[in-house]
Amino acid sequence: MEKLTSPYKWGMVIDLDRCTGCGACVVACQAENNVAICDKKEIAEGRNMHWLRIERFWVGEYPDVRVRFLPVMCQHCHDAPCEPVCPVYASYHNPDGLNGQVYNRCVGTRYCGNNCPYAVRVFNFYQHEWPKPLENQLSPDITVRPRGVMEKCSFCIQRIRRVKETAKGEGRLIRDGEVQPACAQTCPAEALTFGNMADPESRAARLARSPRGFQLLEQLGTHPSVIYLKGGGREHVG
Amino acid sequence: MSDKRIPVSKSDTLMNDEMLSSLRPPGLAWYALIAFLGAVVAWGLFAFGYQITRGMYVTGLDRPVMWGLYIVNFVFWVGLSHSGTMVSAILRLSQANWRRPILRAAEAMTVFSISVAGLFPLIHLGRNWVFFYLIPYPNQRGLWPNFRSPLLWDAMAITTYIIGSVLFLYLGMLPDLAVVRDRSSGWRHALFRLLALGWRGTAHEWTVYHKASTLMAALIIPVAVSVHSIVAWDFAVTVVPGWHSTIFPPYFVIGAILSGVAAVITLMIIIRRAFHLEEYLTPLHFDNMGKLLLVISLLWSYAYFVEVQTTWYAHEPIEWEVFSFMSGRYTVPLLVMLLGNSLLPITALCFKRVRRSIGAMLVITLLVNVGMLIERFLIIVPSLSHKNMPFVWGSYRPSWVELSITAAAFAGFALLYAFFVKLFPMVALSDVRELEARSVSVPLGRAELPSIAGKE
Amino acid sequence: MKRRTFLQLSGMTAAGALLAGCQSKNEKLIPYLIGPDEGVTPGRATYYASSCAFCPAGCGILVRESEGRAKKIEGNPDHPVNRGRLCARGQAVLQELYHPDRLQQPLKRSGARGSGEFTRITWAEGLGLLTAKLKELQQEHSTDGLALLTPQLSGSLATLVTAFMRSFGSSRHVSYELLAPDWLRLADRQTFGQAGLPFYDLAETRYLLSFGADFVENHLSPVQYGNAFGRMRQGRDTVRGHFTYIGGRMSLTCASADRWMPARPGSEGALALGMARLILEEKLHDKSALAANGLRPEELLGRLKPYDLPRVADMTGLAKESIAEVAREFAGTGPSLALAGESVAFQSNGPESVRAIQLLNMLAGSLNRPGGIYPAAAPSGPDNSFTQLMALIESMQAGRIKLALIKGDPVHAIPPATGFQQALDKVPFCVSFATLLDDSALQADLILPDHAALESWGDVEPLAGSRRPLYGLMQPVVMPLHDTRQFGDVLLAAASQLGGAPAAALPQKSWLEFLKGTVAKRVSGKMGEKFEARWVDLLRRGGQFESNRGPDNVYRRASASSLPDPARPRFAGDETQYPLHLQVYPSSAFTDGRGAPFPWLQQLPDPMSCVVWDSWIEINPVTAAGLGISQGDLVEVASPRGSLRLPAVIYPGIRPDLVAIPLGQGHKGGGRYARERGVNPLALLVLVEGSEHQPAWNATRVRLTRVSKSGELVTAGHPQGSYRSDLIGI
Amino acid sequence: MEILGVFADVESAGRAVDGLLGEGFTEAQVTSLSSVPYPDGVLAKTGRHNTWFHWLALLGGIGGACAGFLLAAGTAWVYPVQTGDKPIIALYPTAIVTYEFTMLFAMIGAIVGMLLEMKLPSLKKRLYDPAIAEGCIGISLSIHPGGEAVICEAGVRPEECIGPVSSLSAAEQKERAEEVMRAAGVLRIIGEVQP
Amino acid sequence: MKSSWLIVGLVFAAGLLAVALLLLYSLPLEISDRSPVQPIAFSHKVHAGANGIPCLYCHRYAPVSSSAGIPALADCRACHLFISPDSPEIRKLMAYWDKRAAIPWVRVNTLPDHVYFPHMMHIRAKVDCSVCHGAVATMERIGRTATLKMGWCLGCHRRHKASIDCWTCHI
Repeated sequence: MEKLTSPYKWGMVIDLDRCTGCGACVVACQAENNVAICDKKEIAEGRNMHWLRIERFWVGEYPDVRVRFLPVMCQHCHDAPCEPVCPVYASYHNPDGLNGQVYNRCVGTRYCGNNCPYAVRVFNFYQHEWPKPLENQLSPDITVRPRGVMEKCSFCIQRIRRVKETAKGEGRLIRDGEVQPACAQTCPAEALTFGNMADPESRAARLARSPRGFQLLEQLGTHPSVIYLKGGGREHVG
Repeated sequence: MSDKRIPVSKSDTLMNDEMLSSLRPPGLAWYALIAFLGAVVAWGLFAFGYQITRGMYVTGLDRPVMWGLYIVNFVFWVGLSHSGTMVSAILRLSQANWRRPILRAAEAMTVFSISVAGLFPLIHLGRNWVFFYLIPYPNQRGLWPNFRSPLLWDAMAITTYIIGSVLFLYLGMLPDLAVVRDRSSGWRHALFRLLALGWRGTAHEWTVYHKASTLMAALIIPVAVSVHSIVAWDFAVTVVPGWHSTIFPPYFVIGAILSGVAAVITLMIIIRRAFHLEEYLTPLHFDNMGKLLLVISLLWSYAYFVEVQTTWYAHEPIEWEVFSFMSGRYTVPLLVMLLGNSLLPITALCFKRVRRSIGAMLVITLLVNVGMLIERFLIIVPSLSHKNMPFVWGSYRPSWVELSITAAAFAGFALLYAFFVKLFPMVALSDVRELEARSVSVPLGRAELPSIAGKE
Repeated sequence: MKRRTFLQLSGMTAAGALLAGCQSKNEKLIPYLIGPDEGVTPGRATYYASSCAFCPAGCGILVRESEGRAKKIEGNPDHPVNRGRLCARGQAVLQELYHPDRLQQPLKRSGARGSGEFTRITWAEGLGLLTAKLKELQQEHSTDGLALLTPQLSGSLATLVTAFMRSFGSSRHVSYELLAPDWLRLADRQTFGQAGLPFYDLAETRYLLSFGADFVENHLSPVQYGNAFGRMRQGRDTVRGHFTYIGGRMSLTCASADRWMPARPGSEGALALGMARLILEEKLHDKSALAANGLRPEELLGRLKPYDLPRVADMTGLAKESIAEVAREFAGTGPSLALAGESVAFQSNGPESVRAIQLLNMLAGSLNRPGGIYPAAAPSGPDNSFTQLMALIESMQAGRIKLALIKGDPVHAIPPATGFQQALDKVPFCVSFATLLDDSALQADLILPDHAALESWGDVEPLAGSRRPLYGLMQPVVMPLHDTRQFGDVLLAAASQLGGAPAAALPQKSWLEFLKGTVAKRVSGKMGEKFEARWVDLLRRGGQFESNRGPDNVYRRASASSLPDPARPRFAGDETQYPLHLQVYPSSAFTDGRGAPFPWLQQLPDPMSCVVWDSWIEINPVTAAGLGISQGDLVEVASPRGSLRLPAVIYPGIRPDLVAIPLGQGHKGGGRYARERGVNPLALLVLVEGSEHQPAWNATRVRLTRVSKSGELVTAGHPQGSYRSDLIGI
Repeated sequence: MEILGVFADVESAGRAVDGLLGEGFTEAQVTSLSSVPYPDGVLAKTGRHNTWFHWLALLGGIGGACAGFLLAAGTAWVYPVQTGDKPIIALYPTAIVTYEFTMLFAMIGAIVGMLLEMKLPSLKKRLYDPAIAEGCIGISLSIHPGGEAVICEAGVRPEECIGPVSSLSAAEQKERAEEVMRAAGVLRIIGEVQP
Repeated sequence: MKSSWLIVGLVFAAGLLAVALLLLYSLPLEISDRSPVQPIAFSHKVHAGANGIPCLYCHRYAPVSSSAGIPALADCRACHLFISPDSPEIRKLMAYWDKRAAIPWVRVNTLPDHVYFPHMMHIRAKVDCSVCHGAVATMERIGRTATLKMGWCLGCHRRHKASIDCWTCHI
């Protein structure tokens, strides 16, 4: 039995006090990961393919009304409910603490999609196509998923792989901040911080220790790798 | 109490003739039925082909409702498959003699419904063409399936159950096959000679046969229980609100038996009518089956009550959200389910007259199965559409493809049954004749043949 | 440049096969004709620095390129405006390049105007046609019959256009944009005597008071201010900046506020003055700052007499206590900062209100201090392009314009109330330089398609993004996909074909040469060997970001500046007949509509309404209930100018007497993703001119009626679930 | 050598058995053929109340348990893939798969064992009459002339499985048996098919 | 029943089962041409074998990139302007150059979809090219020698203690 350890435990900290809900991360993710373009009909059917969504909640009534934004991507749970239910190991746990999805292997039972409490797994109901020459925008670093498979946020595994390869070539570990998923990279308000949680000195790990930190659906015991920092919210009404 | 209407006075040949009447050359009605069912199945196959070539978007599934009618069907058909085991094995072990005329019908139903059930997970796959990834066998990918997944347990359990129930059916049929062999000619004779394996009915064969039947009955009951428990675990082991419930395995087993028993009664009524077996399937049988149904319906009601009650009391927000959503959006189906599975059987089956009324039993048992189909739908869909993240709640409505395939499943089941009826002895004639033989006390020189029929 | 050759002949199949398919056929391996440059490795991405020209904010970008194709746009970490960050729109510009409906070669109209029937022509023909028309004007000695309509330009292109128009002899270059910050320049000129734009030091402020300034989505430099907002909130160890938002509609920016004060539309200026009065009364103002600006508190207080708290509360519809509380907090929590935004400016009293808000900054001593407001190193621009536009429209109506050159999409983005669309019909010959067959190109007689941004050379001066002057460079990152030419090249070619004064004024052979010339001037060098090295360096870095010239510019109140007086706003439409105010606001994805052709942006759920691929109208739940409207219903909005049908969104964050429709949809052209989608609310607007002839686009009143149940509204979020954050405990 | 007498009812068959036993044939030589089971001893006594096939079922179960465990635990161990913080060899899933395989193999073992014990399927052509299916009773007698090697069950003395009449010749035994059967009211007697 | 028929039947059934199992074992099928005819009869035997040109001379991106790269047409031409410029195959090459058309080489070593194979990591790990590509120096026409099936890759990764994390190759 091979050892399944790694010096990395990737994690992300999302500061809801910084998040303005602008949606830059959503497009960044879509651009980086060849996420399919879904037309109106498809979204009306509930088959949006976005790997990262910004949830918007209304709280209260006018004029004492407030909005809460919550960017939700795959939480890369350490005790991921999606993983053990996959009959073919298409959903599995990577030694770096990531929740992996292997498209070749996926047969499309969609069990993982059901058992994901965060509903971040999207299923390719359609064979998506990019009208020429739009297919040129597709990144060669990551595959285009065929219909019938599940897909989801991978913390931009292709970026992690590239940096890992570089670091390995130079015989060192990945430096803090050297790799960032597309969403964290683009976030105008710098609400998203990505880093190695196994390194207590990484920026993400330091932020994760904030007293404002909480995890989504903590009570389910999924131990997500994504730590949210509570937003300030409106204290006053005028 | 021996029922006087059991045809004690009939000759064995006459009984054989009557009980094997289904094997007579089919009439026009049978061909018409086959044509109709075949057409429905063909339509379903077309729908499935359409789904394979187009993609899963032709279904009504979406995020978050990623399981829909196919899995509803799967659970429903697995439930039906409990009929044979229940009627045949449990009643065999408890020596309830009234089981004898119906056990073949029930066992065959088990085999066909579990086979139909087994197809649904495959139909449901997003990439059906790589279904072989699910099979544990040595391959050049160097990767095996994940036995930690309940779906693999399902695959194992259903394989076991299909093989087990086929063996059980075959075992029960072995002496009858010999009888049919002796009465048939042509290709049927060749077929039955092959299947009967040279059975002669020697005293030694009978002794071993009886012991084997008892052993198989004892073995298949835990398998049946495990099958539906595992199906329940598909849901119970998840973190989906409304699914993650410890009552699910027993609740599912009870539900399965409920639908299975009801289906057997429905089938009894149909077979009785179609092959004029009024003398073998008497109101006594319906009375007994009715009592069984009553008990199981009570158990089901208990389990359902427990499930809702505990959720209501604990009032875990998201769990309760699912139940309130269910009762809000699905009021009519919910009421039909409660009526069909609980209220109607419990009230009506208390009365002997109802239990012995074939028409009333037909209505009740059909309603039970409609209720069970709804129950499976209400377990699967509302929970998924109201999962933990309220922002992405969704809804589900089956598409024509899913409905077509469901219809084809029913038609396919009926088609298999129609062929089975024409090919194999539909009534377990050895068992019935054994009872017949035993109901007469025969004084012999060396021993007294005991009349065990009187024990009932 | 050798890289270009390689780009042309590229195309090796990617390492991991892209699309799943049958494996029965062997793929082809297409080698390069000529190997790529040193430093470019097939299979590894290359990054090119450039600038984003989608909006005037001018963020620096890095374009990732693999196998000769642009793959992704990211922020340039070295660029001081966006610091490596980028908004959704900037990233979607990639889809302009690869848009399936891009114009691929010059087109000449063959059907009726607007029919979309064109025939393909060559560039020689197209240019010939353009110069023939220009020559006609010259021969008729009516060179003023040439009109050029562009968005607000900066950098070398502005120089080129000006030079071209001047040398040709036309004064009719109008660069009108609905959302251009003319009003802010005007206010700056009136208050401080300099028509610049402000730079807000949002990151360092402790109390932010935004009067309808939606800096997160659209105001001036959204990425910069979004970033600064993040730092204001959590970038400092001990201080968390407070944010109060004033405005009738809860915008995306407002959603992040700590306090929302839904003031009545048009009353924001009065509110600012009311606060000013309270601050002065309670002597909370910064005395030295006031003195430095030549203001005496007593005198000021006297002039502000009419804005007593009860009256202001009555005007704004807000509670007296909260107004007072915010005023005290604003004055007491330094540094504090008050911003004025479009929704305030687009009222009939807009310019006055904006100045009233500037007064608050003066009182709090926020001028020229960290966490306050500085003059920005912004490109110069008109402070009332609207009057120029109206003058042009008048000339067009009068038939004085013979030839109109159109860059941008004014047909879609100029409110029909100006009469622009009808006036354009009177122009005998229109030339469009669109990349897509947009609404304006549909009206054109000749289309000379421009390069996509990622194929273009250019320079960009960020709008109000920095205190120090800086500029970004745009460079082509891929070879042009189609037979298109850059606008600058077309102008230069036309000038050279015309000969005479234009050719003399614009001797450059190409737009690149022109650009290099202006850049060379800016880096105070000459063209030559040394400059080439500098030029390559600038291209590599994406522009010139450091300046040895310090920000010496400061704000000081001009002595001639009068005190603002935001009188009662005027509205178009009778209150009884049209009971609701209409706010038309730039969509966070499409701004004024230029983002609509890009499917990524169409698919991006609107942050506030969660609507995708559509337009909608936001209605307060109480108002909606009163009118029997529920979420997704089709409603008819009628203004004195016209009516539109669109789906309703029940929006808790809006005043009951206000409805709002986002801009951006309702295109007649613009490619498959934008065409015939949603509505353009500009059609509803009545032209109300405010003070200083600024247009008041938010001064229209409307009436709502429910039409049917099926508005075909698609939202990313579940309508009920969007109210159930209690279930996940956030 | 074997002969088969076909009787119309149980009574006559019983009489025939009594007669045959009285003639000196042993219980082991006589067996009944019927399409309806009669309790052991009513017609012929098999004398074998202990069947062994269920041991095969047990063996199958044990084998199945091993197979199931190997499949579930072994394959996971050979290619360890971490899923959801569950151990590579997880107790409950392994138990479930082991259980299913146990039951499957036990059931197969039971059926195979049963057939083996019944010596079915038999490829040899054996004495039989289709009338048995219609309720007739067949009484089969195996005739062992003196000196023929007889294989008896283990622990059974040859005298117990071959009656005293074995000293007579085969033809004589057959004649006596046919006589007894005819006396009991046999319908017809079928002799062994000569090869 | 004739027992010979039974035996024939059993053998047939067993054969069928064996074929089915074999098919199941090798699924999904990969039926592309293992040694396709190339547009120009380029001989690795001559280049790599007889002339001993190292692999990385032409496939120069292998140590630095995921794709090894095939030489640009200009590179081929540069040598063959002087070396046997008159042979018929070289004429074909020059004809491509004159047309400025790329040579449509046919891919031989194809990986299944969704497989990421970084050449540089393997070169870095000192895996010899021939491990996957076979004895190219002896091949007149290039042909696939390794199965390139997952089990085969895994075996090598296991032997060399390389990562067997799924995401190493499937991203």
